[in-house]
Amino acid sequence: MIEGLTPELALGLTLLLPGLGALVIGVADRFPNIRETASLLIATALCGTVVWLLMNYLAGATAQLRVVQMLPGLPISFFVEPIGLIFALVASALWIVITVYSIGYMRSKNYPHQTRFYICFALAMASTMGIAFAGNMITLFLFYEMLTLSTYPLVLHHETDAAKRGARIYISVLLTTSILFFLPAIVWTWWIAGTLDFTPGGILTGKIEGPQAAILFALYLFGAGKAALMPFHFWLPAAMVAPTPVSAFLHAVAVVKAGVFTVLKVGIYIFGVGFLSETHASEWMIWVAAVSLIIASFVALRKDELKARLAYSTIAQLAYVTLGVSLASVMGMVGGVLQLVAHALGKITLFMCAGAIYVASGKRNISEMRGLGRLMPFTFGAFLLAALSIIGIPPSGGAWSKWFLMIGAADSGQQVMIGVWMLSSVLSVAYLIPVVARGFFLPLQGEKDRPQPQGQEVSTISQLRVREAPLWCVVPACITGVLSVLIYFVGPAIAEFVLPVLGP
Amino acid sequence: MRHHIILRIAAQLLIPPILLFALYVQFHGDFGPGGGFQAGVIFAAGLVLYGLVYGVAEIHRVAPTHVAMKMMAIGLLIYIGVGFAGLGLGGKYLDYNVLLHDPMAGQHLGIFLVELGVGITVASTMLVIYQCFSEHQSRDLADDEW
Amino acid sequence: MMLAHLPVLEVLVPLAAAPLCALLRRPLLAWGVVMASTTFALGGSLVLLFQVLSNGVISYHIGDWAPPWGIEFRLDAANSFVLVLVSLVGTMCAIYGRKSVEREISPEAQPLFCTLLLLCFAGMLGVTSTGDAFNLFVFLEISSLSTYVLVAMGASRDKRALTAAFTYLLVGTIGATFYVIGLGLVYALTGTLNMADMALRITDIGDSSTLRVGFAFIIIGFGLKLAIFPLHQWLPNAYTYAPSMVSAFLAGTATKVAVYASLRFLYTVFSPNLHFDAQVLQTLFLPLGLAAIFVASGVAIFQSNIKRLLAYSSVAQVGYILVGVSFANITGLTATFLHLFNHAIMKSGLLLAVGCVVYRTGSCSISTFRGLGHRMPWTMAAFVIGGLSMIGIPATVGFISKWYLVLGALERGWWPVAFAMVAGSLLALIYFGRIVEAAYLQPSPEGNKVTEAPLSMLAPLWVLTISCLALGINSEFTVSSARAAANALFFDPHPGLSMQVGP
Amino acid sequence: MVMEYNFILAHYNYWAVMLLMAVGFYVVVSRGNLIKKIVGLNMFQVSVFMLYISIGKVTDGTAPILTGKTEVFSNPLPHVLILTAIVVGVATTAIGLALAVRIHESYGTIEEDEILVIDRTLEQQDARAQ
Repeated sequence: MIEGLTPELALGLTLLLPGLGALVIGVADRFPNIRETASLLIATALCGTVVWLLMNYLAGATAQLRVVQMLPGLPISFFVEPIGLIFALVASALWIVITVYSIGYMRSKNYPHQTRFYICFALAMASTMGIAFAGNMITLFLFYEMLTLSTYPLVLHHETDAAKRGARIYISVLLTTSILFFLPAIVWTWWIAGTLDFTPGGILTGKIEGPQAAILFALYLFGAGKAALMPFHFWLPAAMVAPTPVSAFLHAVAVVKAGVFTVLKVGIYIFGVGFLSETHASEWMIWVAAVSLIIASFVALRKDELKARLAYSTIAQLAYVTLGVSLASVMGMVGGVLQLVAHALGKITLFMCAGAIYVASGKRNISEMRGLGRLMPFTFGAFLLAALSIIGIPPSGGAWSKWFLMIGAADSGQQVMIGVWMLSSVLSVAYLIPVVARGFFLPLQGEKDRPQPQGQEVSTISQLRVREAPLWCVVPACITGVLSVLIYFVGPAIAEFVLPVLGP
Repeated sequence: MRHHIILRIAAQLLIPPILLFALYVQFHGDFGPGGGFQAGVIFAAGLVLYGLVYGVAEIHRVAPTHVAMKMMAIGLLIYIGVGFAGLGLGGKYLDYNVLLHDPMAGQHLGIFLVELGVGITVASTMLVIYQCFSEHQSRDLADDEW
Repeated sequence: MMLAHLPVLEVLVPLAAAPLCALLRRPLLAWGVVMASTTFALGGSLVLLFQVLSNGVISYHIGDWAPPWGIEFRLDAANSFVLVLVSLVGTMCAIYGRKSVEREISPEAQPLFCTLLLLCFAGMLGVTSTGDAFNLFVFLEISSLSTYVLVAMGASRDKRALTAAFTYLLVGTIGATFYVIGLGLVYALTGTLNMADMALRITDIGDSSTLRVGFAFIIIGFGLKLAIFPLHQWLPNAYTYAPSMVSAFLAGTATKVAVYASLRFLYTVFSPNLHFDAQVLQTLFLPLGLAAIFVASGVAIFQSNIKRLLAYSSVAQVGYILVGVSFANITGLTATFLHLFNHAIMKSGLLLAVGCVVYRTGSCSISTFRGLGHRMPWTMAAFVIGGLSMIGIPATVGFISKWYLVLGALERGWWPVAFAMVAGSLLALIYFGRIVEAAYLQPSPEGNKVTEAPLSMLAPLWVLTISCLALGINSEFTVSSARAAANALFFDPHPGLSMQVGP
Repeated sequence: MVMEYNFILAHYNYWAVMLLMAVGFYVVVSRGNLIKKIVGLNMFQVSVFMLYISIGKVTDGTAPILTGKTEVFSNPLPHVLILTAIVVGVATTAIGLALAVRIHESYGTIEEDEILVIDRTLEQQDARAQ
């Protein structure tokens, strides 16, 4: 262990490091190399700190931090707990990967405003850490809104009309849901429970009942608009105008995960699994989530633009978590946590691959990607691995989450849901695998379409000048692709890790 | 107005008693009806009459606006100053009892000064209001317009 | 010695400084006097607030005449909190004003401008501190009369300031006269003008038609002054065409003081135990407050003049305050006081930021905001923070207000009201979004050489902006003061005569 | 019937005040001429002064000076209050008239409807400048 580093200090560091990073990046505006080195170093340091916290936690040392009284009786407080640790670990580890990837992507595209991009990235990361380690609902809400605001410039990055429109939808949906539903839900909770501290087993037991509990639960679920539950999902496709690293970050790491993480926190620490299942407060949300899941999968199937398809796939996959929480069973919650991890790894890979394809070939639409797989085998290979994980085929990370979710459904007597999952798995096969299949097995676009000049053998490949994307783009994708499979082997360990806080 | 000899003579006769009456109302205020407000208005009425009869330029010469505006502020300062004097001599704000060794005399002095301040302010304010409006008149009225 | 006389010095120092300014020739000297006296008032009000919070009600008898015969300055937690608010905004505007007014008003007129500003400031402080109902009217008119002229001074930029001031004068005078009528009726019934004494006698009298009529006149009179929803027509024009610094000052203080005065009457003089009093809260304030939130915010969305937009937003925010009052519970009243304070900070901050833009560009239409995000980064950053606060993003004061307003609604079980309030704040998202997009996403016009505003304007702006953030992250001071203020009104209608009751 | 008649007569000061108040208020609202509006405002205010003064009058009362002979005193306070209110009224009138003069200078009219037309054209100009 490092001298002088207490868990409290480390907890503080996780919040301060990204902020510090933003500062350093801002100062190093004129020097791209220093700026990007700083980004990488901070990301690594952050991940290290989180790992250190995790090791300490495993050794039995928890940490708590109270900063200021935001409202009387409601301090801004942080504490270390398993689910937050997992979220923080995933987010901080993927931040390194995504930083590496962004450096490659942004440089090859030579985008303007790169400093702003990295600053906002770091700020978004600080907010994510705040959400992960929030000790009460008000702290979580604070950082939740900070995350929305700090990612707004990222979505807006291109400053084109389309970007403005997308960013407008992005911020208005997220702020609207959070202020319209989330805030009243929090105030309501505070009013009836007198506390907002995250407490294993929930804080609402005996304080609210019947339809009111169901309404409160729904307020939370819709209020966490970042979880993209239908009908408040359309910010996600709208945010696709952002540069690919941002999409990957938003969809896989920070924003949507913050949403489902909030849902998990609400289910576990505000309502409590036992209370949820007793009151059946979450029963009707199961159906909302299931419908959201199926519809999103169908829409994904019909999208030709790869990023749009992935966006709808995200909506569907996030509904898994919501569904898992709504099932109000311990196994469902475990499934939700695992889904959070597996989907983060899988989806970030898919997005990085989409970005790599775009960097290398300039193609966005799936129909144009015929045969590209043979030219970019690593990219498409990583895509395949991640797709397998998203679909949930063992041995890949997604398999465990699906498994636990199904057990959860069986536990709470919602056998229909098992059917829903089977359907959605089939659908996800249908919308993900063709991308890979086209890439590897169909002839290149242009091989057939292009009239061949007579008597001349011109390689269409060299004509298209498509090569594997830059190393900075491909390597991160391959790493996360492999990781998304490897996570299969630690799945049970994660489940073991989170079980204690879920109650008996 | 040069030809309106009756008006001019009447004004000449009236203005000094008006001003005197104003002073009477001012200084008799603490014994009978009267006080700074009334006295100030009466005093200003005398000056305004002068201005009406002898013209705008004349009233500006007799009582220039900038002086009147200073007087407005000074009157108010006298009032507030008396209050602060009470404070400084160990009483409450506007406490006249402490102004002199004898509370009764203090009351007299205090109310006298305060009313004086009020009178100055009111008189000069009314005068300034009149002057400001009359300045906006583009021309003197012809005789037959009266 | 000084400390004992602080309640009256608080009002008198600015009041005495006002004629002093009129005697001065040099604008710089006059501004020095303004800054010194407002700063004194700020320090004094803070001292008073802490004194009241720790030792209870302070009563000062002017001329050593004991109440209810003499005029009494009575400071409890409620009005000393409002004193802090007024003097804080006043001080910041005074520091800001020198540069800003330099552009908008000729040097000869500046000492007089300072006089009026101080009179207005002192009048507001007087309304807040006095315990005498007629004295309140006098101070109210001192501040109103000087306000009309201050608004009219915007005429050097735009002649519409004159008509705005004229309308304001008519409405304000009718409001004040209504108050005097109501007061006359209540006085005829009770024979006293001291508010605490009046309250006692009203309790003895109970219900009577004279009392009801008097009450109605008083509430409508204040309603005109505080721009309660359908009586708000004077406000947008007055704020739009007034000199920038005056807009900021008035937005932060004028309506707030009127709200305080009406609260004083609703809770101290007439207590909500009177049947008709409670009825007004629910059947009048609640629907009007909600209507203000939606109608005024809706109108604000379509404004292209930013000052007018903010003025309509002020009307909407008064709606929030009234809704808070209408809850008639301690949380609602706490929310009201909090929002009085918080809204003053953020709206004054926003208008000061707009003033910086006017200083540099000479206009405040949304088209001049194009590209300003890069040209005036500090000003626009402050503007964005103010806007976020108006929307109610956590870590800003706006969130704290919203929190207590929603909590108050929940305590009454008024669900739809809670939702209406949060939904109303989303309208702010639309109109601030428009400005922010213009400032940051649209290119500035060709040849635009606008630079950042001078430091003496930025400093007060940022003091308000930082307090907007700091009091949003750590709201202990404001919430505890607001709660003490609410307690003072709610549980202690006859301060000094009954035991202090608290939760 | 007689009772009501007496009631009406006994409260004649209130009826006068109400009538004046209503007339003044009506003038403020209905007249377009700014000067007339100010006249109306003055009537409105004066009605309130009358209210105060009339309720301060006590039948057979004298000035509240202790002479030992009389027992009934009129309350001097309303008169004193109204003195202040009159001052306020004068100040209001002065400012109102001053504004009217300035409006006349810059708009060339003091008729409200004409001013509104000018204001509207100014607003349209602003909108076009966007």
